[in-house]
Amino acid sequence: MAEEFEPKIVAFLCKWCSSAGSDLAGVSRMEYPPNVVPIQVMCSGSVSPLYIFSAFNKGADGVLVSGCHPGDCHYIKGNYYARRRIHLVKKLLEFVGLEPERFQMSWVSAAEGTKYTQVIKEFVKELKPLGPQIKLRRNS
Amino acid sequence: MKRTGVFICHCGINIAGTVDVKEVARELAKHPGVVHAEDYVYMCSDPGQNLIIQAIKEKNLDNVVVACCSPTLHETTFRNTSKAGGLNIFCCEIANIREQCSWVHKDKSKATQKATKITKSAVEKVRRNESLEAISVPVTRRALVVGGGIAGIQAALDLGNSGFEVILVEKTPSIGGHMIQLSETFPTLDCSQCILTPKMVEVSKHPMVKLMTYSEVQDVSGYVGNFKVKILKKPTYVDPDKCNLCDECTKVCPIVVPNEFELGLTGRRAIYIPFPQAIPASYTLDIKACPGLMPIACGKCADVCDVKAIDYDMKPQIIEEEVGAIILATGYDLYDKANMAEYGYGKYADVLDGLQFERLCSASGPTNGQILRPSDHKEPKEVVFIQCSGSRDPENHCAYCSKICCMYTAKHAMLYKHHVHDGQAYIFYIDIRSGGKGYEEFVQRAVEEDGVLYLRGKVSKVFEDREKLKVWGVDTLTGKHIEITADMVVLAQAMRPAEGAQELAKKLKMAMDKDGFLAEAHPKLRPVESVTSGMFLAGAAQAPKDIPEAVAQASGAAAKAVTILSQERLHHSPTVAKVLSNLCTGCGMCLQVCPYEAIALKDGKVEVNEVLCEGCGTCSATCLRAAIQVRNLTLHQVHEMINACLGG
Amino acid sequence: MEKILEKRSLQSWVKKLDSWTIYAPRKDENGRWNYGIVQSDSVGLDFTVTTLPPKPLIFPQREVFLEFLKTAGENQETLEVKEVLPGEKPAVILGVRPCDARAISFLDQVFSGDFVDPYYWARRKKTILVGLACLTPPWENCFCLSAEGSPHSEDGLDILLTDLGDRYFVKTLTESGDRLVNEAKALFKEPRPEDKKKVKAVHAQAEQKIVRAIKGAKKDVAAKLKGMFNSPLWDEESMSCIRCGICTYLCPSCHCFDINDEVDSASPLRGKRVRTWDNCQFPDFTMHSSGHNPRPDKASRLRQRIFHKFQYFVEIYDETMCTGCGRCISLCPVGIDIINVLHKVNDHGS
Amino acid sequence: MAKIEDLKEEARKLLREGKIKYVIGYAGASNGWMACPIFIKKPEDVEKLVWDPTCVHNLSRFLVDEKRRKEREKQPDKRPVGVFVKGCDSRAIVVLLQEKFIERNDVYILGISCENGGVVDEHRLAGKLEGKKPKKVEVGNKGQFVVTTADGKAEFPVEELLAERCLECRASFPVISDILSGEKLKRTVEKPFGSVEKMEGMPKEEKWRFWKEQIDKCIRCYACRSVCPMCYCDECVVDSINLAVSADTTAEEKADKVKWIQRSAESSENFIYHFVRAIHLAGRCIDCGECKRSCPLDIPIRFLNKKLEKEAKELFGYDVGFDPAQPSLISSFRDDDPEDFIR
Repeated sequence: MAEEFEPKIVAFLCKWCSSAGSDLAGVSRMEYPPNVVPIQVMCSGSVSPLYIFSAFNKGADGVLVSGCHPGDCHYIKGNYYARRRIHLVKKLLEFVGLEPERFQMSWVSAAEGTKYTQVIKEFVKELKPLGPQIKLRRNS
Repeated sequence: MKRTGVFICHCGINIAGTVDVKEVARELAKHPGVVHAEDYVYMCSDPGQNLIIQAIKEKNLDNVVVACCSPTLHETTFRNTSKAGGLNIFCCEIANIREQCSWVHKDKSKATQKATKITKSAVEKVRRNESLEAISVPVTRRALVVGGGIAGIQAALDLGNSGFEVILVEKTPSIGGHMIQLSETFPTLDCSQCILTPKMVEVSKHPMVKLMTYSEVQDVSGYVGNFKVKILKKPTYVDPDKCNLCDECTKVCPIVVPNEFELGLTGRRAIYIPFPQAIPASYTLDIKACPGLMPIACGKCADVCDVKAIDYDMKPQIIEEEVGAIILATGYDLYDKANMAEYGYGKYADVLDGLQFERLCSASGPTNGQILRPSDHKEPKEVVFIQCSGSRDPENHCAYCSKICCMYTAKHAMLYKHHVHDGQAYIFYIDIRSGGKGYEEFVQRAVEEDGVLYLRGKVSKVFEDREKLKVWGVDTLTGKHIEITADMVVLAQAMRPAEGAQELAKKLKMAMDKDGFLAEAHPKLRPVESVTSGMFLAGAAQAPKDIPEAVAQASGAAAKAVTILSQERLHHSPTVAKVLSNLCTGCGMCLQVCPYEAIALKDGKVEVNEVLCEGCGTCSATCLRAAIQVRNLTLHQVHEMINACLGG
Repeated sequence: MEKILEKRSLQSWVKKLDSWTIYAPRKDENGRWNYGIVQSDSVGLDFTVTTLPPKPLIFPQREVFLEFLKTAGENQETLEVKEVLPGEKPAVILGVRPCDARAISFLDQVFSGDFVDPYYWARRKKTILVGLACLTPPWENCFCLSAEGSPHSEDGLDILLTDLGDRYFVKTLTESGDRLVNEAKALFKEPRPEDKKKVKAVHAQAEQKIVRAIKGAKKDVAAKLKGMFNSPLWDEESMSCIRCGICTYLCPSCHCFDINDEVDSASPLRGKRVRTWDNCQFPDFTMHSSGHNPRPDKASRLRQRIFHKFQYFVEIYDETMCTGCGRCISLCPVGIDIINVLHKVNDHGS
Repeated sequence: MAKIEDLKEEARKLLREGKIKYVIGYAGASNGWMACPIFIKKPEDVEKLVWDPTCVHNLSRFLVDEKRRKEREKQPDKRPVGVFVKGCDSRAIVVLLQEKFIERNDVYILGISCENGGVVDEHRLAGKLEGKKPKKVEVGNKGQFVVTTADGKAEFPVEELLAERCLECRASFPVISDILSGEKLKRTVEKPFGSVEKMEGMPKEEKWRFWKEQIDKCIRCYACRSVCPMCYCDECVVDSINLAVSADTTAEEKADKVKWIQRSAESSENFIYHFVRAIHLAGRCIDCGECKRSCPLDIPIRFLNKKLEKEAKELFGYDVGFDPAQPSLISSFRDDDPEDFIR
């Protein structure tokens, strides 16, 4: 039997909210699929579109950007810039026919371990039927 | 290639129970540049830390990755371990394989793979970290407080009492702010002037406080710990050292203009003392009202002054000061009655605002504490108080709640009843917000003891009708139209940021909220700090506040300022933005997104003020040219981390 | 040998060539021609000129030289290196314009000499070029005659076809050419004397139809250039240059390349060594690792293009590295015209 | 109607008085029927200037070169340069001003309104002429396009020959200029993003097939970014960053340069290049269409930029190139920016 497809996901988590929320999920021993490898950044506002394109280029099946809820940014307004920037990137990727499910953004606060778990579970679930992302992957 | 050592912690079975730590070590040993990889049961224990120190020395490691719990727990521990091994603290990175891996997964093989990727990602990062030392700058151990109201006075006193020099700048001729205009204060009904004047005297006599009234901050440059301030000292044309307060000058002055302190309820002369308890106790010649600063034009005041205190040649002065911290306590003004079309645009003499009513109640006020109608000096028998006048009205006025009006309106109605026993007070309200110690009881007292009639609803119109004021409104509880023929109407006008505060904020490059109040650095966790490092907020400049809140915030701001002033040097994280000036074109986009005003344009390129930068990196994601990047989390580092996370 | 092939037999001939991949010009939705793999029933030669010359079919934009894999054992590392030589099926390129074929003969010289480039030659030896003589200039900026070529040049070709209305006059030029004809011997007839006469006539007419020309012989240009390295001409002529790579990437004879390692994975270290085209018009072409760039502006880069083609190449190979195909003139987004530039070179100092 | 004679007179005067360094305009070309850029230093050469619907180039691109030139020179001539601009080109200047790349007095803007016209699309014209070569394209007295070929003159309604971006242009007149010829006609464009909407409507996989085929063609000649006035970076981020080198850069660091994409013109790498360019032009592209026109392989790059222009407008109410004082699209936000895509 063929092994079930396990999507590879890169998640850019802001240090103050989403990474802390992910830590909380750990402390609370919540369980979620191991498909996501997190990269901690200082702020969702620091996530360059280059990171997202590059992740797909290097074979990510999905990319997640997660930051503080509006109004909660440790750096006051970084997540507002992120929201605008990421929205544009998402629209661009969808315009050329990349599956919209592959690129997602979430607000996860430091108290939302449950939400983080939920976001990952749903993300993985949505990616599985799509199969590997080969459209933008190098050497595919 | 740099030599990296990788240390994988079992954390007992916390990690090792789900992650095959030996396998992670084997995989990492194959990673380019990794010359040492080992696992240990508790890396954070003394023996564990010794392993790291030993390996650094024996294997000549350039940097270290510890795969363990979240960096929030032991990053500092292991960075210090690396330091003990002779490495810079940034030569150590943490791979979080517990909270973000072993604790949340069950499948051992998959968790092991993920832990491997996380650890490799940390290796790629640490290899490209720069060795950095904390940024250190000297501190000018003095403070500036802007605004001489209760908040500013309190902040200045707290700072002075902590042993720091303070410059207290007030734009009007006297300190005291709005509090000195009030008659009594809620909920205790103690006399405002009685409790404030001692503080005014204290601050003016304080050896550490330099008081500068009739002065305005013109320009602030520099950064936390090292501000340079330019203060404009406006000429009063009266030498306070010579003036003996004989008051002869005002008697001869031919000019009468509305008295600001009495909110126009009376007049004053062109040369005046704002109020009897003014500090400094001295006269000011109002240049705008005076017919001309020369004997030919008038010169009567100078003629009559025996002590020759009046000096027409006094010039404005720019005084430069250096300070390490700044507290802004610029206060509030009331929303102009002229904006209230529905309440007669402020044109009816007997429609007053709350501060005017305070003056009517005040024993030192224009009526010596008698409540009389400004139009005919008769005692009003029916008074309507309208709450939320200009507040909570996003369509026409201010969207926010001015917070203190419920309380002071109750107080006004109460004071009115105390003065006019046979009068009737009506209060139109939307909601009664009486959160605060003793506040709800106070409102109840107004209703129960003083028979104040509360009417829930909005007033639609106020108009004059045969020397009376007709007030039309709706009682939303009964749904009935209400018409009251009143002798006086008092509007609880919304609180606005003080006039000129926004211009000042712009000069100081301080953020403001959408209503023009000064913005705090974080609404919950940093309520007294401004976004700009080294600048603090106190009082109603930040949002509508009552006296105890303003005082508490002022003390908080002073304590925050002391955290800076109490140090010889300020230390700041060195992981801040760095400009690659060859690539920078000076487009200024980074400057626009920086929340800390840490970036400035100079000669067509940007520069980062490392003390102000918090290293958030929003600039680096905005820059189209990768010309500004955060040290030790560069685009290149993230690129390599992405690659490692994807198994590349 | 010289033969006649009826036009209607062209597809039958191609059908016989099943041991080769057949490339021929195809038209896209915008009316541009480019080479692509074709099936015999869609082969036709009624094209003008292809946007990209046939160069990439022999000297591709990306060529993998070798693959490497470093694996770490318990105590030692092993590095595996595997050379990757082109292994594609032999190919026939149908419908090569004589200018483009001549350019390939330049590449042949460049990639031989002291170092014979195995990658280039692996493809080159397996590629048969079937040319089509131009009877009218395919576009307005052709100048092959003055670039020492001709609309019916045979350089670099294995077969030259000349369109005689309902038939092609087929002239084989190499053994490979002969072989290709022999694959379908029956389709080829002996030419009649009037066919031969007609070929000569149409060839002569074709030469008359070429309007554009570089005045001056290659030796004169080369000599002139020698003294013009510091001339202000380059600055003036490059004013409108936008530093794109069209003139060089689309040139049939430009052949500069770069070699890079493309790393697919860091652990284990795995990747490829790859040759890609490079372009003297790009600012980073000469960028030193110090950040210094000896050709810092577009003037120096335009100068390089002209010098390489009309001076350096002439010195080494006694040929100008330009066959007059006109691509760089027609496709330049800002109308830089190499003929004009060369005329200004010729007029320089006189 | 726009008359170039007025502008020529102005240019001549400015050159004669030495008020400007040179004029960037359009002239007839030697390589075909389209106009080409010309740089005029002498007043007597002003005669060479032309204005017709083949003046496609966005000449503001050359302000970038002028800036580089000045930076290289030890004692640069700091006089302004004159530049002819259409509506779209003028908006490029607005963005350059907005990003402080140039200063207002670096440039003397000679504006020409396209009014109800615009520039011709080569491919559409070729389609109309069925193999005949155009020699000249002019605007007729009724605003129609008059095309001269070897067979004589033929007339076409403007809409039939205009470039698609001209048909979608909402401001066909210069929004900033020192002298303006022609009228500031307000055009009503029914579907300013019609071409993009058509593509948006395609099913996902069809979109992908379309773009894959297009992007596969790319040979990375970089004409798109080279011709673009907004691509003024000295070094593009997708290239290995050489200019970041300083005196303290070690050999190891040099060897360890970030490589966002490989040099190989492969599909995946080409995509990243075009994505990066598109996202970097978001809120900056003024749709002069030069990237599409210059592409030797006819990749419709313009759609990527137009798509983001559409999103900027519809999601964030952002108009490009009208106000040099407004903050850039990505360095600003509104509290109520849409976030329905966020979990």
